[in-house]
Amino acid sequence: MSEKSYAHEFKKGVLKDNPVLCLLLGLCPALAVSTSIELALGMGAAVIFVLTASNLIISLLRGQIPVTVRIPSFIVVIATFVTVVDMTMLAFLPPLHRALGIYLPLIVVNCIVLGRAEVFASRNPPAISVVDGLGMGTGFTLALMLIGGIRELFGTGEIFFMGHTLLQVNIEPAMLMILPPGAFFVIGLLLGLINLLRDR
Amino acid sequence: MNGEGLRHYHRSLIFGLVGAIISIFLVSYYSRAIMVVGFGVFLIFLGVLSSLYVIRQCLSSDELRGAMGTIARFTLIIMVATSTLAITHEVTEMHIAAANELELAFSELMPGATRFMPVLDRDNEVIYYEAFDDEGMLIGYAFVSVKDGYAGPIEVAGAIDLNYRVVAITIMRQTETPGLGDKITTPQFLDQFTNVTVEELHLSPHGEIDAITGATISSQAVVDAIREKTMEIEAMT
Amino acid sequence: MTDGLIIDSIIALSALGLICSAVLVWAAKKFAVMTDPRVEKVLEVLPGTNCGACGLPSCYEYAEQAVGGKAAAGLCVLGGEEAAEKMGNILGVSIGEMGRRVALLQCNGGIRCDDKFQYDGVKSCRAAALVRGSGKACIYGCMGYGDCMRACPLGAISIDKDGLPVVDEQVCVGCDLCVDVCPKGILTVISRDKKTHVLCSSHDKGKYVKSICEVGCIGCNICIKACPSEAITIKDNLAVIDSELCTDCGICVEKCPMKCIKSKGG
Amino acid sequence: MENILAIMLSAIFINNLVLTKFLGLCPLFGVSKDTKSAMGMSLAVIFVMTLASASTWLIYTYMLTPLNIRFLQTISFILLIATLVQLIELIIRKHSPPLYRSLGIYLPLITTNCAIMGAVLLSIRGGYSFVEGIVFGISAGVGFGMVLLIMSGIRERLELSDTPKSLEGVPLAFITVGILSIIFVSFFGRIPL
Repeated sequence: MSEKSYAHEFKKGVLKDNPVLCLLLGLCPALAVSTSIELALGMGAAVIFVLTASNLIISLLRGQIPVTVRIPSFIVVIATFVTVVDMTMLAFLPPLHRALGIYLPLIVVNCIVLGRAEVFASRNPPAISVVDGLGMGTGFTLALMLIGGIRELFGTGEIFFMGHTLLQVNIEPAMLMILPPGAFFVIGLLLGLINLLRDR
Repeated sequence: MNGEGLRHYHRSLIFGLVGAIISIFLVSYYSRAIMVVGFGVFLIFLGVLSSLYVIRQCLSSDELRGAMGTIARFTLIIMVATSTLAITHEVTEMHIAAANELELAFSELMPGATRFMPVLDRDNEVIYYEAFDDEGMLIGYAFVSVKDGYAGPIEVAGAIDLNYRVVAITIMRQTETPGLGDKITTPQFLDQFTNVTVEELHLSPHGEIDAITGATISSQAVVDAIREKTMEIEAMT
Repeated sequence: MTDGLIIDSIIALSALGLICSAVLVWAAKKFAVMTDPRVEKVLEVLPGTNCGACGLPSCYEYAEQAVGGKAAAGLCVLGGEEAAEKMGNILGVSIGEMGRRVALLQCNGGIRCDDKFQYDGVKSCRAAALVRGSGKACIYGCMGYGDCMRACPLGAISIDKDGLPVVDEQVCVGCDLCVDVCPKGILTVISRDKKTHVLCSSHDKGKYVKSICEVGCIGCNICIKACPSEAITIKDNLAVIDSELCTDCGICVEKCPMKCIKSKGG
Repeated sequence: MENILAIMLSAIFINNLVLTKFLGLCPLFGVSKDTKSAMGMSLAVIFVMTLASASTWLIYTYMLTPLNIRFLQTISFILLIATLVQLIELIIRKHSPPLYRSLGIYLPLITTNCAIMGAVLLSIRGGYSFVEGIVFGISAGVGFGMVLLIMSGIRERLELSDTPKSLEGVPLAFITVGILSIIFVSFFGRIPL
């Protein structure tokens, strides 16, 4: 493994192969939870923690993990951190926990987390894996907040963040945006836009 | 056993023992009963050996080493994972308990209600709970309201039916002066509120509730807490 | 501290883990299936998340097809370049520098071939082939609607101003995905070191070919007489070069009146 | 009996796992290129979902609740599902290669499939009994398979139509799924459009 600079790894995670927008992974939570920026941030923070921690542990253990039970042991490590996040959030941030609902435990089956564990963490030294986890996690969170912002702005006419209104747009709020169909449209058009920019 | 198999065997055994000691330490830090824990871990290793005996038939000896190594390491990873989870559970349990304590209080206030669905405001804070019976019919509303009494905040839990009559109330937390203000927790005071409408929710002579002699501030706080919340719910539903 | 709870949870879950791993180890042994060792090696390199981004349902499937030569090596999106490189080394097909095989279009017509009728149906070779072709007079020739361009996962093919697909030899790894897509079957994958090719696949009579296309092979046998190593034969009005005999001397290229035998530079 | 029917209808149509709960999107976009692979995928999902809901229900009621260690729910369920999928894949690969050819290759895809874990969590949180859990598993799988087949049919036709260059492929698939979910949500549910 050539000694990749940490900045390169981080930037790669956020820009080049941004999990949600370029690799099209981890879509399940991305659509379901991105109804508002605050929720998207909550989900993103959880994913960053789980992704970084599991990358660290898996790359520490990469020698010891037996081959026949490779996927189950990765999943056990990831599930541990997800449950830790689940419990701490239930204890200290009950409203966020209530809002995230079943999508919090679903981070375990999120394609990014297991994907990065397999592709990167189980083959690289811990330091790089942590940076990669951070990069991918931030990329995921930023993409989620972008989608969340668009949906919240059009869905409710204003962006409400941590108790005060950031942006007020007096359009007639389109309920559709908050409901599932809106999420699909927003992501579809966003991907189209990215393809357009990339071709230019 | 050939050299390589032996070394492999020893390596996984040592790795297993070291890990077991770590998890025993982790767990015993929290529970004094070292003996119980030791016995538990011993049981698991017995399990490892017995299940390997079952697989013995279709595995040649050095594959057995590999299999035992795999199973030992996998079970060990799980053991360490579960101990961390169990400990986080202990740490976070006190806070979680607070949440379902509320649930219990409500079910005492409204015996008919089996399910309480929170109604959230914009940033997911609970305003009040809708109470449903077992057929899923809405039978009333429950809420928690905090008002400053004489010596500190009084946390009141209340339940009202569909036409906003008080079904019952109870005091969750209060720090009023013992013997005087804390009489608001007595049934004599609390039962006055049963099926009282919003308009009558004042201290006599203006309303139905007789204040506790010498603790008018605490009584007023409880009455205000219930009345304001009921009016708020009435406005919202 | 309800230590009873901790012990219970540890014993319960360890028991579950124990059973799962024991079953898996036993099953891995009992149901072992002989597979090509290279598939296992390729599987090691792939992320194993079976995300389906390469168009194939699972990494195992992709590994099998890659080893069988049916899928190109660089398709794994999640794995990125490192996976592609490593796969290349395992399969002997290198991605970066020149692979051993590359795609070749056996038609040079494009705008040089006259149109017989005006076709404005769906602009895709597959759809046009269902009807009768793209209105070009020559039914064997390339229609230039770019199905091969879209099929190429590495973007090695682009349509030039003459309306013909051009293969970028640096990028192409010879995975022959484009060959399967072309309804006229005029895209073939050949080894890189062969230089001289007949860029026409028309089996029509010479007189007809001459009337509709400036660069079609009219089966005039000049190249056969000119070729010192008798590598060229005429099969059904079309000149065919036998790659074993051909020494890339280039004489046929000058002699061909229609200029439809080309020798690739480099 | 009518409760079973209600569960079945709601799982397939009203709150269909894919369109209203966003579960199982990665395979939906990965595999729905053609109807043959979509068919294989949906059969595999239905099969595994039924087994998963049955086994997780057993673990939940006979191991987690009596010891009241319900906080281990996530880890034990996913461990069980991963082992189950790997086991089934090994068995099918050994005993019937033809079936493995058509169905088995999608099985490993299912471990990281949010739909399975989602369906299991939903049926546990819904408090279903053993039989209701299995019915929910089957109908959720059928719902997923149905959407997958519809999608693959549409996407095959999309290949032939000329679409704006930048929207080619997956972005257009998203928009089609968006339209599909409007149909499902508004036709069966009550969407205040």
